[in-house]
Amino acid sequence: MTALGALLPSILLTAGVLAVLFADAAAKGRRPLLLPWISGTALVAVAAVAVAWLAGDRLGDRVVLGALRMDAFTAVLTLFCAVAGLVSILATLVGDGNSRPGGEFHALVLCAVVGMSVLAAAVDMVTLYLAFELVSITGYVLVGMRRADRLANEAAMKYVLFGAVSSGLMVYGLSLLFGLAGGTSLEALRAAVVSGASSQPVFVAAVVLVFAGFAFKVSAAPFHFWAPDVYQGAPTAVAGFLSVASKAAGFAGLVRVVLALGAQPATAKEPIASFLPWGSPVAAVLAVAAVLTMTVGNLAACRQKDLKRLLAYSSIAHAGYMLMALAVWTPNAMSALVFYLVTYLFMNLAAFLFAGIVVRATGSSSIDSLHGLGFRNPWLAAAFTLVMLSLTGIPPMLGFLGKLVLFESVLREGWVWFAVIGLLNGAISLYYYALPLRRMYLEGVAEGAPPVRLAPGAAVLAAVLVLPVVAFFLWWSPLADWARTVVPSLRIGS
Amino acid sequence: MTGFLEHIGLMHFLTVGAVLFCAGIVTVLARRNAVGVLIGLELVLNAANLNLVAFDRFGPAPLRGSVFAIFVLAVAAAEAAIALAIVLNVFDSRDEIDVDEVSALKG
Amino acid sequence: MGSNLLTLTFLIPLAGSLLVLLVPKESAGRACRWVNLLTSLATFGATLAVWSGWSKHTGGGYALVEDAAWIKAFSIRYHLGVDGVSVALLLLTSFVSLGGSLASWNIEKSPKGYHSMFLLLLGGMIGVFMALDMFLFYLFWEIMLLPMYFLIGIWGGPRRQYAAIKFFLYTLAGSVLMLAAIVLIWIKHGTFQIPEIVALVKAHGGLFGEGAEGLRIACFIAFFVAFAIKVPSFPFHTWLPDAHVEAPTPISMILAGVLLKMGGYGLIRMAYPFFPTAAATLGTTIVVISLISIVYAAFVAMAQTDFKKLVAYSSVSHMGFVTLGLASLTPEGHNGAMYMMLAHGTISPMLFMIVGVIYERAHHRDLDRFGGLAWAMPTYGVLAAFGIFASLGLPALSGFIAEITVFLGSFQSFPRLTLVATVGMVVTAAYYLITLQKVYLGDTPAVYRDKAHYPDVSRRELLVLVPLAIVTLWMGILPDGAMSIYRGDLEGILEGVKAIAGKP
Amino acid sequence: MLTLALVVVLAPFGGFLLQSAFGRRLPRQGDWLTIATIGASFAASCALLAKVLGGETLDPAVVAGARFDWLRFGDVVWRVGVKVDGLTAVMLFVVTLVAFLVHVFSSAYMKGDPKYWKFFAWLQMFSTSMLVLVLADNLLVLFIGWELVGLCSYKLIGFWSEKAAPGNAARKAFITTRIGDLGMVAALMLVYAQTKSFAFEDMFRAATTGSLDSQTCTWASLGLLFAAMGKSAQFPLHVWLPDAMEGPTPVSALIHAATMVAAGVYLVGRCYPLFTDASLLVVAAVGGVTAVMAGLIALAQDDIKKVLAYSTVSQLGFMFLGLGCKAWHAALFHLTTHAFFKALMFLGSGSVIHACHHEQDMRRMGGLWRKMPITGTTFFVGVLAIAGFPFVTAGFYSKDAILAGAWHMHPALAWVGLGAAVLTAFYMFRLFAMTFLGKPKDEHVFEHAHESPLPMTLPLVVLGVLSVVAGWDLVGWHTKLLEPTAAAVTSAGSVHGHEHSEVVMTLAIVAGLFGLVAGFVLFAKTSPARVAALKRPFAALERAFARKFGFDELYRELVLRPAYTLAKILSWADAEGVDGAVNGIGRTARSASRGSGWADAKVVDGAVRGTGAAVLAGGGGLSRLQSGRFRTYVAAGVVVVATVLVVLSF
Repeated sequence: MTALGALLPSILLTAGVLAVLFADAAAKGRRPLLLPWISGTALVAVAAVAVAWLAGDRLGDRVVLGALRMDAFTAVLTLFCAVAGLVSILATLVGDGNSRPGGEFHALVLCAVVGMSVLAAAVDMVTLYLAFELVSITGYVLVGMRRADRLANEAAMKYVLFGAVSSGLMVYGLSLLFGLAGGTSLEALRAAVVSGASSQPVFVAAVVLVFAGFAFKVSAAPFHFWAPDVYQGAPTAVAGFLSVASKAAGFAGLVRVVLALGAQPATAKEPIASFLPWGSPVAAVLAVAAVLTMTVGNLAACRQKDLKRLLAYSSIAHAGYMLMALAVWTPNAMSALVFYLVTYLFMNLAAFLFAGIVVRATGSSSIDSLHGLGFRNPWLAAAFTLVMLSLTGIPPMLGFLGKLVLFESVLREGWVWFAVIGLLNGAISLYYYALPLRRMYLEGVAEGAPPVRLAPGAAVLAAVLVLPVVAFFLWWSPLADWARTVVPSLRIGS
Repeated sequence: MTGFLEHIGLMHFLTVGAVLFCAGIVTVLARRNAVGVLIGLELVLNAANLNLVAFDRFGPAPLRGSVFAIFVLAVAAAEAAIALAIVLNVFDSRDEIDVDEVSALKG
Repeated sequence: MGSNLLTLTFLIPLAGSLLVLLVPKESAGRACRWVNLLTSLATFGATLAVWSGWSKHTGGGYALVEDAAWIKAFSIRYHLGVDGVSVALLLLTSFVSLGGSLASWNIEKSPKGYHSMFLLLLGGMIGVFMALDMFLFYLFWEIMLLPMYFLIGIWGGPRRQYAAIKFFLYTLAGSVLMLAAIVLIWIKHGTFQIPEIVALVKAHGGLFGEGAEGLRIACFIAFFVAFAIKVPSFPFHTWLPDAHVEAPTPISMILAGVLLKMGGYGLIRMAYPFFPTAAATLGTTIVVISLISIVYAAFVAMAQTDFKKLVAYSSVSHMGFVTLGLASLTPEGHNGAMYMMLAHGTISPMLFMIVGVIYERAHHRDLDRFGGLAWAMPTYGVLAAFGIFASLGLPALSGFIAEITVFLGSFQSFPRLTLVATVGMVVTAAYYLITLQKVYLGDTPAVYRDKAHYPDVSRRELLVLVPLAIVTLWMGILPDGAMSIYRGDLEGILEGVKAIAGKP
Repeated sequence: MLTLALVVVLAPFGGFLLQSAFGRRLPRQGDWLTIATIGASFAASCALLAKVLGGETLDPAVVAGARFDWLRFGDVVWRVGVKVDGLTAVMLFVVTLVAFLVHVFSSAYMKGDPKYWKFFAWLQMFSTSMLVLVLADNLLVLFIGWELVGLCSYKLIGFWSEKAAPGNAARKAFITTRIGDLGMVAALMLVYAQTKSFAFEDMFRAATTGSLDSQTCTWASLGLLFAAMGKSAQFPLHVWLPDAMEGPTPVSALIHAATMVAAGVYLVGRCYPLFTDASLLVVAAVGGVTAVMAGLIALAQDDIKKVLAYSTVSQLGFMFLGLGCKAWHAALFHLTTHAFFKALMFLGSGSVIHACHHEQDMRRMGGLWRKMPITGTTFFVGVLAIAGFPFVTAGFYSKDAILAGAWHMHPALAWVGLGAAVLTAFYMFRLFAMTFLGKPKDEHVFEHAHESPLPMTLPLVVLGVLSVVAGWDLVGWHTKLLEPTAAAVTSAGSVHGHEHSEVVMTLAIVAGLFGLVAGFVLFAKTSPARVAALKRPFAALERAFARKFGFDELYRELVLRPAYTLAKILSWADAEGVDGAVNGIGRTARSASRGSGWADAKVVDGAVRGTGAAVLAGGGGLSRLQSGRFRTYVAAGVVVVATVLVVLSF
């Protein structure tokens, strides 16, 4: 795997960005239809490259240019982010907000995907920080895209200020880690940790500060406050993109860092039913953060009256479940995390797509606007119900499989109480996932309510996203086996 | 007291860095004006830069810290630009950028 | 064994559920009803075939077994099989659902949705009783929740949303605990198959190896809570009155007739055989819980003014016998508990249908506003009296046999506590007779006299009520007929549990 | 033998099925059909009686087909069968005879009632369940018959349940007997736990050979006694019998004179080996107390049927006294004789009520003997029999046997018996005098009265003859029927058959005559004014007797009211409590977060009341943090980071 090969996705995307900007400039003010096609092809090409990497074993798990580790994990996440970008662009065409955005929108999305794929591969602090910032900055602009919309502006401002402060904390933490490790590469950091650097008090401070940055990115408590406001303010498709792609990239970076920091795996001391898995300070922080995030996400979501805020809190809750896998931090848990991310991709994007369609059709994103949808557009309502139930984790939908794999990995480590808390949180989440169901079906339909039309394009996109949510159940074992192949490539537990 | 100032070591830089960091965080929290927050943010980032350069000077690695610091500077500049642009937008639509007033989205 | 009769049995309702959706819009009302009825009939026929197939099966273990690998990564198998206990409950399910589909004859509000959900529910229920792979069991268990939520939520009474979500949340919270226990068993022993796990328990005297008694008790509690919510036992019963009061009549019939039995079936099939030692240690607590369910629910029923809520609380009281019987670990106790499930499974749908008949005419269920219905609607009066006395536990009807056998069984293990339960018999007699007098005897207010609004039971309603009455009578006079279906296997399971639980 | 027994039971059952199915459409609404079936049953029981007199008995263990396996549990098999011995034969004869006569009587008495056919259907079902109870060879089938008898009495007492009073009376009867039945269930459980079988011979063999320890036997027998007290309306559980008079008079005659109430005595008689000395003492005590108490209450009643009802309770007390004093044979003998003359008097009172246009208050009757000679004379025979008029009436022999037994056991018990005998004679004659003798008190009632038609008077005559003849041991039926069962049933030969102790006999004669004469003097001869004057000092006492010692009020305060309030509290607790507990936490947490002004009623309503409310409260607290202001967000983040730092550094 040559350096050029490793950078192929970034090169393709950058080419895409330039092409989009030129096309937009050439079109002199008229929004050409060409733009989505260009960005689409770039993303599809990247996806193809990622699949090629996965298919062939040309990755070789080697570190390229001293900064990027080309392994199955990177390939999976690059593919993941490319698909997320593609779906978000298509969702914008059918969703609310400016349905035919200018060239900058496409450019920004492509840049964000570049940042995400690099972040997934980064094994050097500098690259990690740069990719992290690239994803954040493109995110700030995407949220604030519609200059006329007061709420979008407010959301963008909060997002940029909160993001900036968190990344400030992170970079300060990284600087301390740089001091400890004596080098910017995570490999050096790992060596320092193994040789006892973790006993120094400053190491703990550094770890916590770095986690602050990543907590912001994956919207884990206590740095989740920005998410509900930003998701509500931003156009729904962008919110979807943030909730899926940037969160996945955040987790990827977190996995790389945890790999280096928590040298010895956090296996619980006595085998069964240990409550506080104080394997190592890293695991402790992650475990507490996971429970906090889950509970905050679920509790706050129950009282929401706005659909987008509800989905925001739901994505926070899901971040909590994923953090659980990180806290357990065994090879099995890592593959469970990847598997959960994939299921999460389809469910969340579908949910935000439907939210966008509803907001576009009814003009408001409050849950009440779903009133009687079950009777006004049965297919849309049925699809939305399936996605909602999948997010709760009801079999036979895909969400249940994600949860099952996740909790199996947690239980395997004997953290029974930890898993029970997670499962009960999942059960409570039914309450707010059922709120839209209630509006759509249980309240009957007011006479004369106009049927909700679904644009053909939106219908196709919805089908593409919902189909796997239900159908994957049948070919489930290939997916589960494949998730397990990713683990060895992470060289965990060496 | 003189012993302390005899030879400026790594610890001195780190303490200055820490002080700078705390000042930055306090400014972020205290300032009601968005631009004030950004200033606080710059302090935090520069504290990190100070640490990096200090470690580079006293640490074994050849100049990696300084390279990192330069990148941080560049990113800080980009971030500040974007932040100011967004704040400008908010100013256009609300005529004030008081961080506490801008709270329509809540609950 | 090659025969895929079992798959067919649970596919028929699912197919019916899809078929109903394809019915053309304009003739939706009438056509769906017939599709529903025909599918329920076909399912009933299929369960009869399963019964005969099972009876021809010689040798121990499960009959008509279908076993195919499904998800290799988690060693989950598509494993179906039936034994005496499942056959009895399958027959009950399809029989009560047949009555239910007849009772849902005049549902006007979006009938297509109703009948398709109805058949999906039927498919889920049938699947639960024949799944031998715990994952598949859990899958059917959850599949059954969704249609129930919509059936109560959309076609229910005024507070239907609250009742529907409460039902869904209670059951889901319980089943999530069960999932944790199932996965733990899978992690420790690598299998989801019920027969294999029971064999493991028999071989090692308990799952999870030596020092893990704490975990065994925890898992037993997880299973017990999940099933106790379904039974429902005392602390977890508050969802039942709401669900019953708000659910439409046919759904109340199925909820009371079949859904409550899944809790009992789960206890018999999984909770007790998997953790016999834990079941023995927690025996007294379970008996106390059952006693509270029986006596407490009877007293609460006495104070109800809504007819349906009264019958709902009486269901809680009667199902208390099931947990009491199972906890006693005696042949009489176990047989009695299973018999109470079958008896209650036929009597309570009849009672709910009776409430439904008068609700359809009077559009209210307030006991104090009724009076002298027996004189206004004679046949209805007779059937109602029959149902009330059957539920009262009058001899020559199935309720009595079940109660007596459970009492005899549980007296051998918990003498003093069982005496407390007998008080329940008197309180049950009291509130049922008070209701009989308030609603059916005494002078008939003028409003109920005019034949136009209050006709006697129609032929369709009779077609639902009379078969249930006949079964109750047959099970009362010749109980051995019904008991012989499940006795062999049930006592086999009990021997297994007692051998390890160390009970005398 | 077996076929005869089956005919006895299945004839009325067939009658019930046919009558309830086609009764309405049959000519004369099917009363002839039911009379025929009960007649057939009576004939069969006579044939059985003859066979048993000839020494044959039907032992289910021996006779094929007399028993079949009903239910199996593991290795335990529940066998159900038919058993006929001396006791059964006697009971069959009594029950079928009285039932037959009541059917004939009701064909006239109930004429014109809109639900005429339904009455006969339930009479048939009642007879069937009574016969099942008597023919059962094990305690479980006896219990099944027992409860079915309870059901039929509920239906018959509540026959006119359009009116509220009969409905309440029927419910009261069913529930009180049901409370009694708890004792039976307890006994069943106790015995089954050890012997794993209900058949009488297994139980008795276990009791005698000691595998059933005496402690269990005592408790089991007390349970059976409690059930018998419920059914035979003995002392604490007697409240339902007087109210049961709301039912039609033939029902009172059949149920509350001859059959149902006697079932209690039959139960104790049949399960006698289970009774240890301790429990026998209790039986005697209950019997004695009831006899006296009921007698006193009967004294103060003015409704003809209520007097008879209390007299039945008193006579049953007598029988229990006999059983308690090991005078098993005497008690059962009294049971049969009592059935005859009590049925006679009930039907007599029925014919009086029918004649006086449904007037039941004795104070408005009087001098009816002249207008209704046959009823009058037969009633007089009944009064003499119950008072134990020496040598002529059957009542004398049976009561004397009980008193002898009591004397043998303990003189005090005999004196109680004698006191009750005096009371019985006194109030019975009072009843007779007020209705049939003296001047008519109400002209309208008097001239309306007329002799009842033949179907009503014929049963009276038959019963009259029987209540005389039954005492004479005509065909030696004591020796042939009761003795063998007595020997088989009672353990150590504690029962001394028929020997008379002269002292007791004379005392009994004196008591009987004294009661009759006092009654005659007071009520026939002296003017009502003097009687009122005489009674004044006892006014307070009389009022107490009239209100049945206040037992109804006692139960209402002690049992019914607390039960209803408990029900109300629990129901509130259930709706609020179990949900409310969690809901309460929710409410307190929410009030804590009152500051955010968040809790609007709509959201609370929409929420799931139980767990949901708590969850929402938690959410409420969190939402205050989500204030939309940037600085709160950062402050929260920094605070948490700081605390984690502090915690981890230690």
